Amino acid sequence: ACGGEDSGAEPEKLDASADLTKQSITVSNWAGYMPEDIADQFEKATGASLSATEHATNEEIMAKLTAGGDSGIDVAFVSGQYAQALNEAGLLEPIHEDLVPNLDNLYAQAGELAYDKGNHYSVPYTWGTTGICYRSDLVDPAPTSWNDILDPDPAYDGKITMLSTERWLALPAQKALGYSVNTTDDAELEAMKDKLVEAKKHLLGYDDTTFYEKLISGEAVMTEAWDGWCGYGMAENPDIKFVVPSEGSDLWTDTMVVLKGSENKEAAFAFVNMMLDPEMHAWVTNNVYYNVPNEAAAEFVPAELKQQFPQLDVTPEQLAENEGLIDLGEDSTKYTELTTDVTAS
Amino acid sequence: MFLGPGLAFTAVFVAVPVLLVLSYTVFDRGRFGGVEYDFTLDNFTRAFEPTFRKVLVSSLGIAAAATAIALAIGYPVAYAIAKLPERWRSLVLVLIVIPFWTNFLIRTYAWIVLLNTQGVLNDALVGLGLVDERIDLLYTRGAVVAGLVYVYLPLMILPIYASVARLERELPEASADLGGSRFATFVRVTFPLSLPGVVTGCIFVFVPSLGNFVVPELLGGGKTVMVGNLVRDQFLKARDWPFGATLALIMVVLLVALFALQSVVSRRFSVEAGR
Amino acid sequence: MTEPLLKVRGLSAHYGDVHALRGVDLDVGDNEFFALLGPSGCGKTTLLRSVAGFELPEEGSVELAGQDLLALPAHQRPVNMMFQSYALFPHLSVEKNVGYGPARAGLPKQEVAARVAAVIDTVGLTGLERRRPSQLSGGQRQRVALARAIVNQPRLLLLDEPLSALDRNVRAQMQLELKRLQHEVGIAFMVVTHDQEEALSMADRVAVMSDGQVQQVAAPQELYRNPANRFVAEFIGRSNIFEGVAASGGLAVAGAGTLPGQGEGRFLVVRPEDVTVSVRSSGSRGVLTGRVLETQFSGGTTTVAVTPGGVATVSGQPLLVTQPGFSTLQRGDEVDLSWSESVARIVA
Amino acid sequence: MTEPLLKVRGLSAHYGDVHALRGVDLDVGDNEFFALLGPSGCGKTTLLRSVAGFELPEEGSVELAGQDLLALPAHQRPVNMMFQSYALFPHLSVEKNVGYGPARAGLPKQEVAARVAAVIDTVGLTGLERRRPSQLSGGQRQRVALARAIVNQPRLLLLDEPLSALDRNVRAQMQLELKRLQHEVGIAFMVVTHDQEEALSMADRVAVMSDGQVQQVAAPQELYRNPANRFVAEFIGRSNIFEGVAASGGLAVAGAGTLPGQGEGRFLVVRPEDVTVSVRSSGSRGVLTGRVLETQFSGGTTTVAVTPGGVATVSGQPLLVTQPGFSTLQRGDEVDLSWSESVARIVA
Amino acid sequence: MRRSGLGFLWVALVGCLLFLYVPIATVVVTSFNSGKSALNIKGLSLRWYGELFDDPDLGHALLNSLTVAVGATVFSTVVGTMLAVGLVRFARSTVLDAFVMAPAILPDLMLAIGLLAFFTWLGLPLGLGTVTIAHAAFGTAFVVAVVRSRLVQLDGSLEEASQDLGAGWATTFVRITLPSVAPAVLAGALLAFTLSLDEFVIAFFTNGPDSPTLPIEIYSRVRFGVTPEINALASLLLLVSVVAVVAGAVAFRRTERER
Ligand SMILES: Nc1ncnc2c1ncn2[C@@H]1O[C@H](COP(=O)(O)OP(=O)(O)OP(=O)(O)O)[C@@H](O)[C@H]1O
Ligand SMILES: Nc1ncnc2c1ncn2[C@@H]1O[C@H](COP(=O)(O)OP(=O)(O)OP(=O)(O)O)[C@@H](O)[C@H]1O
Ligand SMILES: NCCCCNCCCN
Ligand SMILES: [Mg+2]
Ligand SMILES: [Mg+2]
Repeated sequence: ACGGEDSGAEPEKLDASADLTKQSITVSNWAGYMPEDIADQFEKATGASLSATEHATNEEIMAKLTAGGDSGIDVAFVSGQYAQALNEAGLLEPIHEDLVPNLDNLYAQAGELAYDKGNHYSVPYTWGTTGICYRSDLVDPAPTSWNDILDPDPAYDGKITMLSTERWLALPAQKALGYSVNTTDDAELEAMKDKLVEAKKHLLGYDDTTFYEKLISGEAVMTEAWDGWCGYGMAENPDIKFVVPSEGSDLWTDTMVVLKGSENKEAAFAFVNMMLDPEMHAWVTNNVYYNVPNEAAAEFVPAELKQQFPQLDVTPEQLAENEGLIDLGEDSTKYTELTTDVTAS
Repeated sequence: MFLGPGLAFTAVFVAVPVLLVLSYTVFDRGRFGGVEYDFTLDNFTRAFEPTFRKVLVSSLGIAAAATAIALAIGYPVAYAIAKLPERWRSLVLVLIVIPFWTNFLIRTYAWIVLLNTQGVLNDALVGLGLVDERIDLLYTRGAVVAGLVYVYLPLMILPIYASVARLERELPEASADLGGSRFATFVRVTFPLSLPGVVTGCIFVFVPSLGNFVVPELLGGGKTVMVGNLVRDQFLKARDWPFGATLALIMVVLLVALFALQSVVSRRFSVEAGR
Repeated sequence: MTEPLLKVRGLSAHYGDVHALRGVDLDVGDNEFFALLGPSGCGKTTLLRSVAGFELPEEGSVELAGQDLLALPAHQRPVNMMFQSYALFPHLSVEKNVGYGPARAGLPKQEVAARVAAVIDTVGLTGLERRRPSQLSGGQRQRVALARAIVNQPRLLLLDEPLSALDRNVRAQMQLELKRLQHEVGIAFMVVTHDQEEALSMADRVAVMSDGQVQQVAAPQELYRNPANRFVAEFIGRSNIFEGVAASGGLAVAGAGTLPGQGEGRFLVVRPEDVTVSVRSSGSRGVLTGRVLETQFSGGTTTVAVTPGGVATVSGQPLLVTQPGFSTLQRGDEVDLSWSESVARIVA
Repeated sequence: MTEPLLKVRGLSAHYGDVHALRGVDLDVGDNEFFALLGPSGCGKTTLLRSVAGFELPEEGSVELAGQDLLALPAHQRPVNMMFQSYALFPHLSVEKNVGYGPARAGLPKQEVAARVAAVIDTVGLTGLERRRPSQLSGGQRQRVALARAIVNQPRLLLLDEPLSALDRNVRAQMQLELKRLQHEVGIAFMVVTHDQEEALSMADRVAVMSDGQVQQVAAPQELYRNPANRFVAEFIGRSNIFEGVAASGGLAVAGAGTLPGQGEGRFLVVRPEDVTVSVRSSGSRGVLTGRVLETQFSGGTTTVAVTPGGVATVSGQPLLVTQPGFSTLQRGDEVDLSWSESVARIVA
Repeated sequence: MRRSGLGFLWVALVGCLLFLYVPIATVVVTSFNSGKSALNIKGLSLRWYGELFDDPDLGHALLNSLTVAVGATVFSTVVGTMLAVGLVRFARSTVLDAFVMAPAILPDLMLAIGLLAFFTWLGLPLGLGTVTIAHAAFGTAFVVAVVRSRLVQLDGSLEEASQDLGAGWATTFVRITLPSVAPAVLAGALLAFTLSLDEFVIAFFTNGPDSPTLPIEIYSRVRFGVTPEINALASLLLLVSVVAVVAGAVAFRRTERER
């Protein structure tokens, strides 16, 4: 149904002066990842109407976008390596830089991301890393290494969760073993599998979505976590802390992409542009506690916030030290199988 | 005339879709999902690789355990209901059915609330001094089995009840009359004659248990994977439809074998046949 | 009768508010063919089930050959029952159905097999041993039910409406068969039926029940000839009944003078075949006069319905007269009716 | 009979391999009460349903008052049917059930109402107009079924086992009722039954069927007295039948000399009530001798079964003799049997 | 007079009812929690019921579910009733029966992936429309099952009687057949409706992104954590089903008595 061969074709001509009031778009995003009144704001700003839908995971939105039928979606929020895959599948509209002047607000590092150097088909929305989110009052000493959750002190048995999405499920083992986050080497994958199978015995469960609640309730004391979501826990309980283990971690990026199938691309780019508006973009940091790659937005983030959520107190340089995730093409099934092997063990 | 629209509808929206997706089992997956129409039997080879074989076996185990427990609970309960005086019978039946008319997800969710380490059951266990420390009840294989038993138990009770209730009062009496003790009567008359209900109940529990993905996901904490999860993941995550279809086909083949067994048993033991 | 086999005394039973048995007394002799006859709901089944052990009566006693039956649970009582619906085990073959009792009694396999074979032969089912009940005709099923009950050599066999599931023709044949078998196996039979013809033609003695009580126990001819009361007279056979007061040589009935009859009570019973009917000729004079309403031929006999003059039967129905063969009487004929004192009974 | 109302000629019908009707010829007169009698499966229902229009026979003709019925679909035939199960519409009141036909015929509402009221009155259901069938007794339902059929004023009313759903007692009463109503409404009735007593007591004429063919059509007494063949003789009433060859004054039967009788054929039929039985005294000599096997009293008459000496009936069963009242005969008595030439028929 | 000797079976019965109701009761009780956790009770309040009513997403989801259920029920009832009549009166065949009943017997997941593949293959946009078709597919089978079993019991001579009384084929269907099976048609419709309202798996696969049905909404919420708002929703749904079941039972008893 789909192929990557036309990804390099000439971009469609778009009319910068199109009448947006006649256009409407559907945007699919993670729940709570943008202001609730976004539709009103968008209509006020551009005159176009917007309907927002939600997806819970990258896989869910990918399934919808690649199913072959008309997904009905104009703009989707997906993580970087998925944007890369969508592009290879020929589903993405190249970014029309002339319609997104706010691209200039981004940090230089945001143009150097491994999955899409130069942001040809995706625009970074948030970025961050993955680490351990834990209860400092219940864990002593504080975790510093991925091995602290992979092979924990027996006292923490059954009180640890890990992320279940393929690449992040693999991450702790990858880093603990010193491999690339994008490795496709069979021997390395085998070693990771053994380590992860071993680690599974100590887990309470795999959890992508509610790990911070488990920390708050005390069901869990250490969780593999994305930096921003750990913030949800911190906001409720100051004893919750975030640490990036010494072995290092990944650099993930959530991006905005415009679908080739969109019938209102002018409005779609207008939306992308609006999201890069400094004040708008700072909303994400202030409310969702994720870092945004937007230099101009920095001034709208209060200093106290960085104290409460230390993971927000990082520079683009520091973030960029981590290895960026990219799509692995045909080899991505290796991670699917790794995940099945581990979870079904 | 009467049949036309319905048959056409069923053909188009049931037969064709099922055949379509089953035809995918002999094709390759596309790089970005979808199907490449190159004939291959790889999907079947893969389905029996250790990982997937293990999932198949463990799903069968979980579904079988849930079925066995549901039977162990359901049989005495169905039998008791059949023995209740008339006016209590319908009330109890309604009580058994009410949870079943409650949303399936909510019934599953109820067990999260119940089994949590910080939940009611742990509160009770600690409070009663039965355990020193809160124990892990949720996110275990046991929790998955318990959840399946819980959501499908009425489907076990109702058919068994129907077959026990239909059993004429006179047959057990005839057994007693001929010298059969209560135990002999149960083993030799009541139970064999309720077998069609038992088999139907087992199928009603086993089929949806085997294909379930919500209960293992919510109560198994992602640590317990069943065929249903694999099929769902192949379709909605890994985008490998041919392989997902293959797993589903294997599941359906197993179930068809069960149905065949059921029709044999009902034919042998049905009470009507004795009339 | 010497010492009876079954002795029922003062048996009473309730279902909630319903008083199903009200002090039943009854004796059944060894080797006797005994029938319980009565209208629907009179308590026949309840009585039988109480003897079998499926109902627990509140009062009274049931003894079998001197043993207190009520103290035993159903499966230990030395009586067997043949159920109305036969209650054959649908999942077992004929052989297994018949062998069920002996097997439960713990007999060795070989003896079970031998007994089963013998009984199957007695009831004429040889060759059908492996069939399931569903593969048998109604008559064959009945025989399996009988075989299953008698193979246990009970002292008393209880049969609840054993023939009611059969259609009329098969039924007549089965009645004979049942009687033959009872002779052959020499077990006392206690049969429930609500079909009087069946009871009268099969049983040695009949208990007529109504409303939870036994009205009369007697041999069939005795019941017919000497009904104990109006209920029995009406229930057994067809009868013409008049109400009146005692008078010498009969019963004084308003509008008819004294009707001839013997006995004591308010009701006079005369059977249709005991009434003579003849076309009124100027000279003749019968017990009553009347006018022919209808004649009905039913193969072998003709029943003449007569509206009696000046008097009514208790049922308000016409008076019935049965004649062998055909009747030459026509609707509207004026007739004389007569009977002799000795054939009419006066009862309570 | 002048020109018949219903004329059936050469009617044949199959269900797959089953030959249900094999060339049936039949006439039913205006205003006649006609019964179809025969054993189960002989084709009675098929014949009735062919007339009603629910079966389409392959051969033959059915005419009603000269009109070819087979050319019309069921709902246009001027006959009505009363179904065995009554087939009352459970969701409609008595009134609506009865009015269903007139309403379909497009009669004005007022006329429908008037007709319905009249018929409801005829069958004695006044006051029950608003009830649903479920709120009626068996007898009342039957009357509704009848009312619903006759309100359409059909020329011919077909009734399939109209009484078989009733229990024995109600049944006798309903037979009388049905006959009375037929008189009253003056419609020809064609009734199917497999109960000979019912057929004989109700019908003006009876057709005896077997195996898809009509064996004899005659008035009840004629059927009983002059059966056309052995089948009819055996089927109607009880009979003693011997096989032999024609001889003067009777039938020569092996081992018994010539048995008295009239007619032509191989079988001699004598009815139980036509046989005289007496204890053998040295001097007397009957037609046959025998030994009493059993006596069975059944309220009003006694049947004596006698094993005849030196000869057997065609059925191999004992010879039956019916006597009014009781018999003083005992099992084992040696008896003489006799009958007169005029009461015994020789048939094919 | 007769013994009811349930013996130890009482224990089984009561134990089973506890097993069925304790989890549900837990959900109901915690729905009144004033605190933010569904797990430990801080105090009693109706706070979460308030939040529930202020939550437009749940309202939309409920509306979506009702839309689907009504559409699927209307279709299933009409087509299913016709099918049942056809199967019983005109074309008795076990093969056809099995074919028509298949969607009720097939595992949900099988039907779900089949329809997903099929809709995708046709290029139909996934949404409430496709969910409605999917729900009509199994709803029809359930309506057939219910109506058919009634029709089989229905005395076939009713229809013949109607013809005998002068009604043609169509009149007979409208005036006799349909009214006679009306309770079954209603029961079938109710069944199709409730099954559709509750259905998750098939809807999950055949729905598009922007109009979740109530079960889908519940699913995504449950996955995103345990909050008393869900408990409040669950309690209300439970109340609705209890009322529906009780009302249904009462109505059923009343119609039974009329028969
Ligand atoms: N299980 C029961 N519960 C309540 N009442 C009952 C029960 N069984 C029987 N009865 C009532 O007890 C009375 C006697 O019933 P029983 O069955 O002994 O009558 P029967 O003489 O066998 O009648 P039939 O000829 O109709 O079988 C009846 O009034 C009946 O309605
Ligand atoms: N629908 C049918 N399909 C096949 N055979 C049939 C069908 N209906 C009747 N028959 C056969 O046709 C023959 C005549 O049947 P019919 O119903 O007319 O008999 P009947 O005289 O009414 O019998 P009964 O007294 O039992 O009602 C029988 O052998 C019967 O088995
Ligand atoms: N509530 C916001 C959820 C955002 C989740 N993003 C996860 C991205 C993983 N790379
Ligand atoms: Mg009884
Ligand atoms: Mg018939």
